[in-house]
Amino acid sequence: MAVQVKATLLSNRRVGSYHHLVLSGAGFASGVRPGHFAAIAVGGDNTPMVLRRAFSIHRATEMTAKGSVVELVVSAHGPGTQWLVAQPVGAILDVVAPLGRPFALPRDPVNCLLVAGGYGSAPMAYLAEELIARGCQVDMIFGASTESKLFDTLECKRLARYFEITTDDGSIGTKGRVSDVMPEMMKRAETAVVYACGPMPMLQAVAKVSAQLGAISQTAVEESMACGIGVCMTCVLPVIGDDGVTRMVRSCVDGPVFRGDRVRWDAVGTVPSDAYGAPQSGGH
Amino acid sequence: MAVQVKATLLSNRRVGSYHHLVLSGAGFASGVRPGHFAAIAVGGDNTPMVLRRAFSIHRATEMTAKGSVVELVVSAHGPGTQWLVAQPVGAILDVVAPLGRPFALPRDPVNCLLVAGGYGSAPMAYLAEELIARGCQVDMIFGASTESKLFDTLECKRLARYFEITTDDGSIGTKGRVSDVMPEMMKRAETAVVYACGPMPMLQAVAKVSAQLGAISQTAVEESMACGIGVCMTCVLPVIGDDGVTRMVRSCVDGPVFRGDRVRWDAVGTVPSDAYGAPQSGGH
Amino acid sequence: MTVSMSTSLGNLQLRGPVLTASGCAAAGKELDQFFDITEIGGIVTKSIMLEPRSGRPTPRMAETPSGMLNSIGLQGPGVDSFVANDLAWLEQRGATTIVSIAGNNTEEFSRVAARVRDHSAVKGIEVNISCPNVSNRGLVFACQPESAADVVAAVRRTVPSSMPVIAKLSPDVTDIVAIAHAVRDAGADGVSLINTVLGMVLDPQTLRPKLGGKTGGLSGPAIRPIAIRCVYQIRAAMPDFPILGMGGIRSGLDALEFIAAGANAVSIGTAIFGDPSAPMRITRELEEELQKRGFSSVKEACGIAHRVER
Amino acid sequence: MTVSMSTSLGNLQLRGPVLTASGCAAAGKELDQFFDITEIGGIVTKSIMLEPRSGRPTPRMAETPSGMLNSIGLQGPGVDSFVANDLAWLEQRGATTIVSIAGNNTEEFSRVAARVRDHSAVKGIEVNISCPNVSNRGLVFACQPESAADVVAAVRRTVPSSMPVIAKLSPDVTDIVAIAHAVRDAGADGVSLINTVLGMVLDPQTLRPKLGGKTGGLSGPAIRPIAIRCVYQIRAAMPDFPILGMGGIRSGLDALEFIAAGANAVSIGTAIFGDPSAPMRITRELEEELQKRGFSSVKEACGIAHRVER
Ligand SMILES: Cc1cc2nc3c(=O)[nH]c(=O)nc-3n(C[C@H](O)[C@H](O)[C@H](O)COP(=O)(O)OP(=O)(O)OC[C@H]3O[C@@H](n4cnc5c(N)ncnc54)[C@H](O)[C@@H]3O)c2cc1C
Ligand SMILES: Cc1cc2nc3c(=O)[nH]c(=O)nc-3n(C[C@H](O)[C@H](O)[C@H](O)COP(=O)(O)OP(=O)(O)OC[C@H]3O[C@@H](n4cnc5c(N)ncnc54)[C@H](O)[C@@H]3O)c2cc1C
Ligand SMILES: Cc1cc2nc3c(=O)[nH]c(=O)nc-3n(C[C@H](O)[C@H](O)[C@H](O)COP(=O)(O)O)c2cc1C
Ligand SMILES: Cc1cc2nc3c(=O)[nH]c(=O)nc-3n(C[C@H](O)[C@H](O)[C@H](O)COP(=O)(O)O)c2cc1C
Ligand code: FES
Ligand code: FES
Repeated sequence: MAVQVKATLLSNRRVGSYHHLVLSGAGFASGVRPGHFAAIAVGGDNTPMVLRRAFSIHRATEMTAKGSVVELVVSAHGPGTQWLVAQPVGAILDVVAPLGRPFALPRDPVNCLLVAGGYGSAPMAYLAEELIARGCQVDMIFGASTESKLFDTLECKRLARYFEITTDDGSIGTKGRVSDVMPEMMKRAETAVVYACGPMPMLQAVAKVSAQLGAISQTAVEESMACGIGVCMTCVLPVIGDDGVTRMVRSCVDGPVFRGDRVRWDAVGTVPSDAYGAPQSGGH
Repeated sequence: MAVQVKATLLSNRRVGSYHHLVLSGAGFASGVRPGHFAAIAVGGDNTPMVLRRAFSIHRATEMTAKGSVVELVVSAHGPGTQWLVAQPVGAILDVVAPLGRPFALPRDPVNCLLVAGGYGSAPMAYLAEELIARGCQVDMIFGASTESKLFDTLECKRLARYFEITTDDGSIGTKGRVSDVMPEMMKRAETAVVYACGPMPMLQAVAKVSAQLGAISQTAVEESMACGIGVCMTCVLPVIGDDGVTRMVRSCVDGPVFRGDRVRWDAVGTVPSDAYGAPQSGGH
Repeated sequence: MTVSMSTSLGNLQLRGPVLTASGCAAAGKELDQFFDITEIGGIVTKSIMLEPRSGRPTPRMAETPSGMLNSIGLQGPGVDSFVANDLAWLEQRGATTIVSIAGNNTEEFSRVAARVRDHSAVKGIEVNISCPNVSNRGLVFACQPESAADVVAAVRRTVPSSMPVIAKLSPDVTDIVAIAHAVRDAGADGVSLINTVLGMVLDPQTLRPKLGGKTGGLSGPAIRPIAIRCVYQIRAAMPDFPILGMGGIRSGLDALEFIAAGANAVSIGTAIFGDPSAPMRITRELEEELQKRGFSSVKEACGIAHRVER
Repeated sequence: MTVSMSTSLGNLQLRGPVLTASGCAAAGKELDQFFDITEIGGIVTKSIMLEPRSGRPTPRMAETPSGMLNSIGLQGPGVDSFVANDLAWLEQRGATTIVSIAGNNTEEFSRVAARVRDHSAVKGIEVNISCPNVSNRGLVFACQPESAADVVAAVRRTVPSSMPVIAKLSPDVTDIVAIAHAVRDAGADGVSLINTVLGMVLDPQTLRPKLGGKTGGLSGPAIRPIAIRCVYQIRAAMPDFPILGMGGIRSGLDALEFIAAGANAVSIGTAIFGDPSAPMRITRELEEELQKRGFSSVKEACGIAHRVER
């Protein structure tokens, strides 16, 4: 269950192209699992920005009832995130967390590959620790456009058995995309489950390669969200249910993590004509 | 002529209920006279506040071409002024100045009474110095709701021959309004010209008392302004011209200083039916 | 002095004047995490249609200066699932429920109304004839007095006369007063003012419409002056007609502005996205604003902007 | 690569696509302190009427979230004084001038048009049939196709066919495309989109309408999505009809959005109040935005949002 808290910014540190924020507040770390996200009000009291911004939870630590800590990794993209990364230590932020459905963890100790694009690596160390605690082998591939857009590589390298980096510009690691190096890695690592977080085109490629190589994939999608709590229906994408029916489901409450083979990647941004409730003729 | 400059906030100091701001910029102090005002953009880059805020210029000092200084006194009234007084030293502000028509100075060395309400005292020390330089006698009455809303009394006391204070709550000076003590002061001081700056009801009372006692009054009005530079026609009030005709004139360019006997105080907020261009029948 | 916060919309009694706006609170369940939904005036549920409906393609929203555009397109599970799941939950929870209904034609409106009219959870029906997120402007029934009246009359005939029927109007019309008269004459017990304003933004990268549905509905504080104007116009023209006011309410003072302009109650929409506790917070703030001004009740403040001297 | 910034509105050639909006730049003189007004596309002067006019009571403005309301009520010196002072100054200054005209009835529009048609400074006429700040909504001629067409036809008959006549439309209508068709059929050479949206705010102290005129016109970024929608709708319906776009433009990117939606040129209004150099700044920013995207001219970008693939 999500709570809405006034959190205090304990630390705001630049890391490469990102900012690592540490927030302290009451109760918002309780029940957090890797893959959950937080939604933060931006712009202060008198702002034209009416919507919250969503961020994967990097780490969450429950201490006392009053003193839990949530960490985020923020890329200063537009006005909302620019405002956020400019907040001074001590600033009070309005945070709703934890939100969404986290990564599903395997019951058995299997080989897991964690694939991240850009700030998509934010939840990966946390996820890796949980998997390792369950006896899983953890391997990782981190990709980004350039070196400064990689996050948490040192920590993750430590946790992973095999660890690879790709960059679009070749500034570090293999020049190319994560999906380019996935097949080899998955064969070597005998990967059973792939966990992925990053931009939509990357997730689509990851889901495809995973399926080709017979692995299950868990992808954390990133759709525009107005509410983040399930009341507005903006954040939908076509996902195939257990019954084989495609529905436009809310990524904020039914996701952001979906099985990669269930997301109709090619149809994201459309309503497939076979989707539940799709316009029959003439449209809505 | 007004210029638009990026000014640097050199100092921001709380004084009683107000903030005294010192701004440094290029060219915006040139030609400043007492009664001129400055208009400042508020809220920063991403703000819902689309309009500038107007402030009387407290002092202006031209140093080098690049280094002139303008000082303001700001009362944190609503979101725009609250933002402004919260700006740190070093902040860059977008300022347009000098604006408006300043106080008209007497050709001859006459006895002048300067009457201020609240932050209306902002331009008074500067005005007093100019008058004294012309050989005038300067007396002053400052009024406010309470002591903390008086500004610059020490400095002004030094400049004035007779100096009186009134407060609504009697926390300092005479309990009452400036207009209550004006008649006696004017008789004692043999006042020929009254200069006034403050809230509209005060100006109306000052204009009335001045007229009753045969003095000329110069009143700096405060009307809501959208543009401050004369292009929008929001800031009008009914003023009688030299030809005896009442016109809805712009207080930002034809004022803010008007002769008190020319302003149709009772009709402020209306368009008197005898005003130039007033609706003849049925209205606009 | 405590302020009496109860109000009414026609014969619908409300414990408080602050409700949720249709489409911004689903059926209340998610908000119940953040505050007790039985403590506010009521839940106006997302407009429900006869059949399940997938809505429009994504992206479905764009933030705009002091507002947002949405092009959801009335996605929903269809009225049967709504009754079985959402209404059942609302009933068990004991929330005051107003069901918003929509349809592709007059008959569909009637059929949806018929499915919900006997449910004991339902205290009123809001008839959404003004959703701009439809493929054809002709489907915005609230754009013409005749089509608005047709739909309202059909719903009115379908539900018992004791069940309040509120017609939700669009501001995108030349003469909203004429539409309000038409729906009153067709049997509406009140109006909801306003639905979103038709708008569009382009994507700065592609320079094409950003929303999947191209156009969308503008909501949030940006449209508040338009909404206040509509409420004031209808209250001036129809002194006793119940009004549920909405459009950009973010604070208790905003809510008071609607009530003073003539709203009997208000709905909170977009503000919920920025603050999921908004309906509860605004209820408290409104109470304070009323108290500060010496009002003893919401009703006393209702329409005060029209009175000549206070 | 330099971008060709010239554009046209019908047969009116403009050196740049950024003009001032009527009522937000007076007759250009005050702005000339802040930038060289001959360097922008043109000055659209404050709507001028036949007789001197005092306007509405104060307060005449209220700031609103990302916008403002105004209720100026077309205060002005009357057309004779305008010709003698303002037009004379604009001519001497060499600024491209479009005169906005207004009237209480069709005849007044004609008479004002007749007074300015032969002045060599005047390059075009904008017919303001959409000012919301009038005592009677019936005077918003742009609210009905018939009255809109009447006024435009009368002005068209009055001025030489070589003089561009642009009709300024109101967004406060059910079907703006119908109004645009009506004014085109009446002889308009193009449309200005949009005038302000009718709105109201109450004063939080008195709880009465804050503006002297009670209602006012909403402008600024808050209404930009409405304006973009109107421009897009008209461009979609009338592929070759000249459009002067306006409503909340604050940056070069905003201007580009209008141009991509179909505007041939744009006007800057409220943004001038926040930044008196806005028209010049936006011209420069627009040039950069075009350049960044590889456009060689304004014309190339015009209406690009409608093209299927870029
Ligand atoms: C589940 C989830 C997890 C995310 N995790 C992270 C993270 O860990 N670190 C991080 O830096 N960013 C993350 N994002 C993206 C982040 O939410 C956006 O970068 C941010 O909302 C942009 O806001 P802005 O004001 O800077 O940009 P603007 O472009 O001005 O935002 C305008 C509107 O669009 C929405 N928007 C813009 N970009 C995105 C986007 N990429 N995804 C979703 N909504 C968007 C905004 O929320 C806002 O409503 C995540 C998004 C989601 C949905
Ligand atoms: C010529 C002139 C000189 C002024 N000198 C000073 C001064 O020296 N020190 C000082 O503290 N204040 C001064 N003011 C008043 C100051 O401009 C307002 O207090 C300020 O604009 C309020 O902005 P806000 O955002 O805090 O309040 P809000 O009430 O939120 O402002 C909303 C809108 O109303 C306008 N507004 C609100 N109050 C006033 C007001 N009293 N006068 C004019 N417009 C108003 C604002 O400009 C803004 O557009 C002066 C005003 C004028 C016209
Ligand atoms: C995402 C979203 C979905 C909406 N869905 C509906 C709906 O289904 N039915 C309806 O009558 N109004 C719907 N509306 C309109 C709101 O109920 C409300 O009338 C409008 O948003 C103005 O209020 P606000 O500014 O407080 O949001 C929706 C608004 C938004 C933002
Ligand atoms: C203070 C003010 C006065 C205006 N006066 C006129 C006018 O006289 N004639 C006219 O056609 N439009 C007038 N307008 C409307 C603008 O020209 C413009 O259409 C509208 O404000 C939208 O653009 P903006 O958001 O850039 O201001 C006025 C707008 C404002 C804010
Ligand atoms: S963001 Fe509102 S339902 Fe998902
Ligand atoms: S404030 Fe615009 S004319 Fe005076």
